Amino acid sequence: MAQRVSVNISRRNGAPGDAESCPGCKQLLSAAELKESLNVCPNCGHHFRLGARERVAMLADSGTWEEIAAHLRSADPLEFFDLRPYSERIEEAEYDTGLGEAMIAGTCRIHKMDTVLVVMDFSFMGGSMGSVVGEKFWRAADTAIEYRFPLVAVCASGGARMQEGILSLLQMAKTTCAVDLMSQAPVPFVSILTHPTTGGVLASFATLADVIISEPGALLSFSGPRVIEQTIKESLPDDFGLAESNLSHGQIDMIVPRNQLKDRLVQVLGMLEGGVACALEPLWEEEAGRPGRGGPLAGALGRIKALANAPWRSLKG
Amino acid sequence: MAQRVSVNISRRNGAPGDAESCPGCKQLLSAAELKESLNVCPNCGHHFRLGARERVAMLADSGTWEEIAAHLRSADPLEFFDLRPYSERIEEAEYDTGLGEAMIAGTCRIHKMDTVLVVMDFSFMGGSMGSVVGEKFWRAADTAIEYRFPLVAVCASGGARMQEGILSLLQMAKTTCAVDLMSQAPVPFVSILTHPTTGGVLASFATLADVIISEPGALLSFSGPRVIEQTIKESLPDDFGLAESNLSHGQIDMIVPRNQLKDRLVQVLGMLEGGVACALEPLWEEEAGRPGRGGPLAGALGRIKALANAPWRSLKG
Amino acid sequence: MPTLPGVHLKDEIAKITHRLRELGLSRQVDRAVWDKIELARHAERPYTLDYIHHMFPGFIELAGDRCFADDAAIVGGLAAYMGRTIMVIGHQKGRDLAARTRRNFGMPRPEGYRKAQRLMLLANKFGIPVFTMIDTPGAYPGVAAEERGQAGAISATLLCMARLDVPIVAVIIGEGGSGGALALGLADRVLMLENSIYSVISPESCAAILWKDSGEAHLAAQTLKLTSSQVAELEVIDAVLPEPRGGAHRDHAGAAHIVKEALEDNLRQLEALHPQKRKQERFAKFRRMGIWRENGLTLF
Amino acid sequence: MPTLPGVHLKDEIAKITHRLRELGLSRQVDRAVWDKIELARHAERPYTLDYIHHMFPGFIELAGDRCFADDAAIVGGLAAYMGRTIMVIGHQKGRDLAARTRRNFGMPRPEGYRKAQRLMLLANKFGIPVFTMIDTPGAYPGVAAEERGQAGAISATLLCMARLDVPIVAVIIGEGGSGGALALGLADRVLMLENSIYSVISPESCAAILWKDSGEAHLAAQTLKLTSSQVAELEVIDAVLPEPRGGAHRDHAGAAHIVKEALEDNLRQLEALHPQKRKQERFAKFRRMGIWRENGLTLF
Ligand SMILES: [Zn+2]
Ligand SMILES: [Zn+2]
Repeated sequence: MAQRVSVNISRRNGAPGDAESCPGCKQLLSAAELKESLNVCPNCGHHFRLGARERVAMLADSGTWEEIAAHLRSADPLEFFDLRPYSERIEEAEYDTGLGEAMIAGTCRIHKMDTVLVVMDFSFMGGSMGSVVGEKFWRAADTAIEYRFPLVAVCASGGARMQEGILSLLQMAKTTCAVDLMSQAPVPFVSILTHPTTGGVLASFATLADVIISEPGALLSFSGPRVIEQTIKESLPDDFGLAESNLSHGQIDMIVPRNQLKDRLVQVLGMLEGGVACALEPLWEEEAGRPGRGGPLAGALGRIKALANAPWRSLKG
Repeated sequence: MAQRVSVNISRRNGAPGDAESCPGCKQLLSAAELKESLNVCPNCGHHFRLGARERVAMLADSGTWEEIAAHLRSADPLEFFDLRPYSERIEEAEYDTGLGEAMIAGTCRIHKMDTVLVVMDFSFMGGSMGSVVGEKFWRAADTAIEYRFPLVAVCASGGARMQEGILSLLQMAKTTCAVDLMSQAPVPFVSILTHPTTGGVLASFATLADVIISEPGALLSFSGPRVIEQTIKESLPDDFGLAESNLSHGQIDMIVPRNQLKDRLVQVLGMLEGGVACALEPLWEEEAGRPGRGGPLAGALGRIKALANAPWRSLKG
Repeated sequence: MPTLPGVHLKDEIAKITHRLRELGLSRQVDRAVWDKIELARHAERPYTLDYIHHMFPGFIELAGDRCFADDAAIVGGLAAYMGRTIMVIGHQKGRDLAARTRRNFGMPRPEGYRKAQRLMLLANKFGIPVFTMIDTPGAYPGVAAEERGQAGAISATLLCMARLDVPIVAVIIGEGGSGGALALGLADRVLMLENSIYSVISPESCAAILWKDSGEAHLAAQTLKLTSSQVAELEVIDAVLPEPRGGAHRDHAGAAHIVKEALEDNLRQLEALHPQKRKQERFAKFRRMGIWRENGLTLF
Repeated sequence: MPTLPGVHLKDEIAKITHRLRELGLSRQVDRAVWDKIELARHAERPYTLDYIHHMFPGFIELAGDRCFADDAAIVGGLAAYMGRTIMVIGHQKGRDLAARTRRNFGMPRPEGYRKAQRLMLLANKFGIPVFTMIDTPGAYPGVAAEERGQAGAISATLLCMARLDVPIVAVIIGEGGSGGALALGLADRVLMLENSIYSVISPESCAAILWKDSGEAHLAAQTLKLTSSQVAELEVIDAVLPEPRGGAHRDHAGAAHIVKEALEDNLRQLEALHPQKRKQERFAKFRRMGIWRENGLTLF
């Protein structure tokens, strides 16, 4: 998998006032400046990484975020130890990021549209996907199906979580099954790829969305650039694996700058939702039995059903 | 469309004893020699074109061929006239080939396996597809579905029949719909591409088969080589559009020399049939109502049903 | 076409002379046909994105075949329409030199057709009706396009359309050139703008093959029956849409309005049908395509 | 992995020294793990076509993704089996230099995965069960393969397998390397030959990343838990198949016989289930994959 992606990690936990040099234009940017511009360089438009909480704050309507499965934690199933024990790495990542895992999941409203939102954070062990990420994604998908909400996945990942060995690989299969369940419903599923999205995450749910949006300049590749260079013994093209190259090669639907992302996302969701409404409207008699969606009643019923199932749902099926 | 394919027409109606030079190895081959070797050069393996009747004789078990829709004839719907009237060209083609159209269709047994077989003949106006070819293909597909026989299509075509204008183009849509009906049944559909299969035939039913077999050296391209040369102003690679190039580019399943074709075809049909039998076998209770296939009773019922529908089926639905 | 044996040149020349005289009588009709071809190819004629601009203000373009490339010769995306969503897909030509090159003169490569299939399947999943606009000289004739399966890409698109459960409306807005055009045309309703053409082959290529002289394109055009009224007579399309006075190129907004009304009309009719019934009618319609003789009767 | 701030080197060195001592005690186990890796990669180990040769005499290979190429690193086709048909698909390595190059060392490009999808859908259409054999170091890491959508090709193959109505049996016969291997492994039953490995990353790459030294591959191998018995303990596979004495490379026919019996067994069980029930169980199984802590409990 592609944990071998080399990415410059900019410290997100520095004291306010720390200045950072923009990799795009070399200009020094203050933390306050960056925060105000959603971590986009006001000078050249370079997109810095954005933490999961900041991403939620940016996308969700204020006060609407309710987290799902926040209490899940890695169990260190392999008792993995390299230069340090995995359990210690996890603790440190928790401490540094304030997150319990590399993905947070929840329900929220985006421009008043009910949505299930999952967001990955590269600062948590390189956004790698282990058992907890897979399980959180499954529960998010479950919630989307239950409430008939669309699901939006903001991806940022170096690939599978090596420290969980083969279990992390299987999260690709697990999240794929979750995507198929959403397809069957159907509930719309949109992925937003941010720098970097690679390896097992890109090769599972991230590329299985109905609509795939990327931020500008994001590295999107299955294998990391260094691995490929070692294999082909040549240096790579400048735009290797970038969102722009992926767009021209037909792999993604569009590139949207961060400051337009929320609006564009809601437009896309609205369009797909409009389609679902149309598909399920009993225009013809024979289909009248099929479950409808939308409207306050349907939403309320969905919520009641979800609550009733909650104890069962919190354990593994 | 690709009527512009340049193909050397070898006269098939020369007196017996006429010798022909092999385009592969330049050796002179007598008509008798060629006939004995299924029109394949015994020296270099070059595959000469084969007439539709000869192809049926080669594939069908002796005495099992029953033609379908043999009485269909072109109606010259555009009253088309270039250097000569279309009606006259048709008459001449009929006279020269002994065929009523560029495709013959029928039922037969191939190594004892009941099959619907359609065969195109390039000698009949370049194997072009007009209204009659489209309708014959539809009726063949209908028969395949009715009797639950597989359908085998031996293709050889320069493309659409220009002289029937837009009607010939629409035969691509018509034959595609027929393929979909076979898919729904499902009955296996195998196409055998021979030199040349181009234009509208390649871009419709020929490439929609479950398994696509080609004879060696066959030209398979949507646009003809001359058109492409004129467009790109360069000469083409030597293997342009040949079956071998199509195989390495992933467009066909296999290349089978003519003398192995019948055996290989039956193996493929047998495998696909075996699958269908498996799919329809009521292994589980809930599916027991689904129609079975195979066995003498099913065959007989199919035949009776087909006969009962015959008057209706001979007219347009 | 091969030159067939047994042709007696003297007879032929007599026939041709006679036929040419006949055609001379219909020179005016002939001129009218060529005018339409020129209108259909007019550089100022509205293209797919022009119609989208006027008909669907909130259009969201979706890109890529998820396989090889994003082909700019076919555009597609989601649009809000009649209070719901529609999937719009069409051939796209360019107006200036740069755009023409980028759009490959509206000639799609296999990835264009594969993008179209992807978008159609997305629409089908969410019950979104599909609306296609047809305007291409034909699929791109190139070595690499052939190697990547131009023929298979077209046939797969046709099959994809045959299988859709959602309503499909196609409008031929300019050049409906051969298989490359038809690939977006297996629809429940196929409409044709008055000054558009729909043909199995371009008149120039037809003349080059049959008359061995591409200068005879006018003659070929006359005999191919490719104008909207001629095509309608052959029952290949469902309706001809009148254009604004002087032609669509004089009034893009007016042309878009006409297309929009027709689209609404047809979609309303189609959505009133059960999907299964709608598909049955789609199949019955394409099954009827063609004219032939059978037992002494001409059937069509 | 980034080097994280806040690491105190002295503590670390102490911990590592301690850990290394622990590992020293288990050197014998360690050696056994590395032996298995060498067996899994053994040049004489039977490959997919060897199993096909012994198990399915009438095998008919089908080629091509209908899009870009035929990838020789994945082979597939129809075979007669238990009086009916089965679709066989597997990674294929080459034994001599020419074959290795042609098969790209068993590392598929996107078109390999797309061919696999095509064959699976064909099988599904006719109710033909799917049997996959897994044996690859991983998907090919190359610029062009990335450009043609390596990631999307793998994810689409996984989705394709999730959706199949027919039974699927997968056997890991050699190297089960990362996503490139898993792409053929979303099956109702996943079996593993005794001396095969299944891993998220090769021990060499793992060591290079975590220990900054690919020489530590033995250490990585030990800690990754990639042998058949270790993987079985993690409940990622359904069964381990014993190999002939000394390993499959010593007796191809014997190994094929073991795989064939296991395939028959599993197919019989799977075919007794209603397709819907079978799919439910497939989903339930992959839903259970993973081990995590929740409310103080460790769940798996
Ligand atoms: Zn900057
Ligand atoms: Zn020869």
